Amino acid sequence: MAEQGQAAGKAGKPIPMDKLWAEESSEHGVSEPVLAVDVEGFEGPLDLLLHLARNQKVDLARISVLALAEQYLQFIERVRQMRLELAADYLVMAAWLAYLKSRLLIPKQRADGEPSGEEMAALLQFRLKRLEAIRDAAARLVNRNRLGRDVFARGMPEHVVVEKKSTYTATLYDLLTAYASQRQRRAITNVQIAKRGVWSLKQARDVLTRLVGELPDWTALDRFLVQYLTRPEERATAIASTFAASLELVREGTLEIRQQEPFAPIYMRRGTKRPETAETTS
Amino acid sequence: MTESSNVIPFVAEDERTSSVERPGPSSMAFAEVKRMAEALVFASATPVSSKMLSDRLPDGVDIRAVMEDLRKDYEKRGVNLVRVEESWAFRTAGDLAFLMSRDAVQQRKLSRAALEMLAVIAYHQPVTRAEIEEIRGVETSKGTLDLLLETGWVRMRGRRRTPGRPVTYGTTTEFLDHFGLEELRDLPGIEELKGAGLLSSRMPSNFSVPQPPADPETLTDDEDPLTDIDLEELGLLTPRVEGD
Amino acid sequence: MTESSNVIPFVAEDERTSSVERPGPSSMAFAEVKRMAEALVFASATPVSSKMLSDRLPDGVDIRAVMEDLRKDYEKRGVNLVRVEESWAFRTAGDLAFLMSRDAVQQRKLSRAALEMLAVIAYHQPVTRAEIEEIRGVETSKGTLDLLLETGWVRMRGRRRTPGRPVTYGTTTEFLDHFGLEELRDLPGIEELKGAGLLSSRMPSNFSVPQPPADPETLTDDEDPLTDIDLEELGLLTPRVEGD
Repeated sequence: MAEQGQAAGKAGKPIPMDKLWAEESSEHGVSEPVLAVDVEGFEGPLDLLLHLARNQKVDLARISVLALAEQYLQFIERVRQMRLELAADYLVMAAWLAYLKSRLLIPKQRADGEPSGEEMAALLQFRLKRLEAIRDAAARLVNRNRLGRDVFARGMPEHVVVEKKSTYTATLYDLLTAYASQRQRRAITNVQIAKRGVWSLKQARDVLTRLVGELPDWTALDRFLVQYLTRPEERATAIASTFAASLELVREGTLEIRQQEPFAPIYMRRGTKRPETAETTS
Repeated sequence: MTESSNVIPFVAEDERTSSVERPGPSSMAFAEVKRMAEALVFASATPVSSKMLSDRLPDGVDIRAVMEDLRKDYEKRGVNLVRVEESWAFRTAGDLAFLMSRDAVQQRKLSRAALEMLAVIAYHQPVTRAEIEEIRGVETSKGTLDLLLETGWVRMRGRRRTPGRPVTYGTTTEFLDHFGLEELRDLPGIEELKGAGLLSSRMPSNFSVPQPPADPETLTDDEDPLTDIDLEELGLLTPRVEGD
Repeated sequence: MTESSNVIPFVAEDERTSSVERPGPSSMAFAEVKRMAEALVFASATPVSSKMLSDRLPDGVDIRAVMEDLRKDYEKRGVNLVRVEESWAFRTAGDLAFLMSRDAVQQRKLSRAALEMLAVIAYHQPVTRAEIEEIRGVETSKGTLDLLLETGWVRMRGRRRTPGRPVTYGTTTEFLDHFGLEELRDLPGIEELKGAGLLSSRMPSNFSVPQPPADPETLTDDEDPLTDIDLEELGLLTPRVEGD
């Protein structure tokens, strides 16, 4: 873990969306560009909210929670429209904020057992303030004169015994690491002996997608497999996964399959659509 | 006496000669004990506990008084005596960091997440993992807590006496030493945070519930309306190659 | 001036006030340079050469004069500045050597094997040697177990009521003290180990971490207490000698 580009700041510079799409598709050519919301610069939905809140440029205590919720939901909506992946944490927060929004907008109900919108808003503000406070504290902490960086210990320690009695030292961390790693080592060794290679659906799909691109004519499925399988024990799983994947590809139109009779070899060929265009718009 | 201004740290001496009147061992003995304590602490790269000092020094010595006196001796020197909880250590003076930094061992930089988690643990201790996640509003990524434990700044303290008996985390003496803190109370801003109720796990009852504006759709005077562009400006949307 | 006799090392100051007249940088600058030199020598892992000092200190500084002055500052302290050829280092005063060497017990780190065995004993106690080997999947060297007994963290608890009546091992109160645990049940369980990133989150479903007994002092149903004869057999008790 070398120098992290800490100075670059968290969200980085705003980059126009279309440019990003362009870059992505040119670089990766045929493969479907996998986009994800860059939440890596953010430490979760609360952090994102804090960031949005700061953008309102008011003290957190005076922030418009409703506006904040709106903004967050808008963001999620937009991400959804672009069909990007978003971590579950963010979606849970969205659901909560949508609920909060509804509570804030409807007139206060008496004694329905639920916290009022205002209470929920206050709770959110509390959590944001608390996070901001800890964030500031962390910054102050890390900027202190730190041992080994700004302040130094004796460079040439002499022989002094600090503890009078215990001749051996170990930390709880040492102990737990030792325990966990040895148990893990044993447990995982055991598992691997029993484990058989399994083709995942995704693996099979990748293989098939690669293969059908090259085959304009009917070919037996088995022939593909043999080509790719080195070990006979993987055969069953490979056939099963590949078959499932092939059905999926047929549905998408990138593959056609044919079988003369039960248990006969399965033939397949390239479908009418190119696999690259799997990203359909229907 | 003005001439002695060239020997900064010892100027203080003259002001403290009154310490001779201190009750206890004779002044010579006190000075000798100071030398002994000085040697013991100076020799060690890690903080030396008061207990260890009292084991080594003659009986009946007021360790605290000796160390306070020593601390004053070194107050303005290039090397200072610092206290870390109930232990003592010599450290180079903080204002000389510029001079020393060339020697700095390249330290592994804490990630933002790790630093934030460290702060949560320091300020909220004893704190469980679930509480850390609650405060940060995010699941703890694998390896972050592990990394903090590995630095030796964070330790498992015990278990919370609640259902499930979750393990509680706290900081270590090395943490204090590393960040130049005498004790946890010296954490920057901790009193204010506590006073503001920001160190409690629940929203304190005195935390003001703000009055919602009469018309929540109306922006207050110091608010700007949000535009669609804002989100893009935040730089939130970037491509990521699948692989995790 | 006699009062200052209690602050041994700084007495020298008064005698040296004449040093102000020394040619060279102003006295304040000189004092500052002294601080810098002091810090550099303190923090260095090896004696610091005059050349290195002149590289680091402001130009035109009379290194020799600075160091001589520093040396005098420390002359009567518990720590002295010593010159080794053209290099400088702090050493504890020779007359205090008795303090340093009193019990030159080496602090040693436990070997990996010993740590693992200790951990197994802590979690799985009461546990026999054969069981430890079964858990670790390796044969236990006699030396490792002896060493653990020697640390005082591991003890023989009793004998298992099975054929061969193997000795069972467990941990001691010192073990808890050393690792900062209040009780054995404070040892983190499987979820905690996973949560802290010490254990993979994808362990096989049949994998478990035992919960150590709440009361480690009480023998389990299948344990017999160790008798004096047992202890003698094990070579731990020589007749008539009060062991500790």
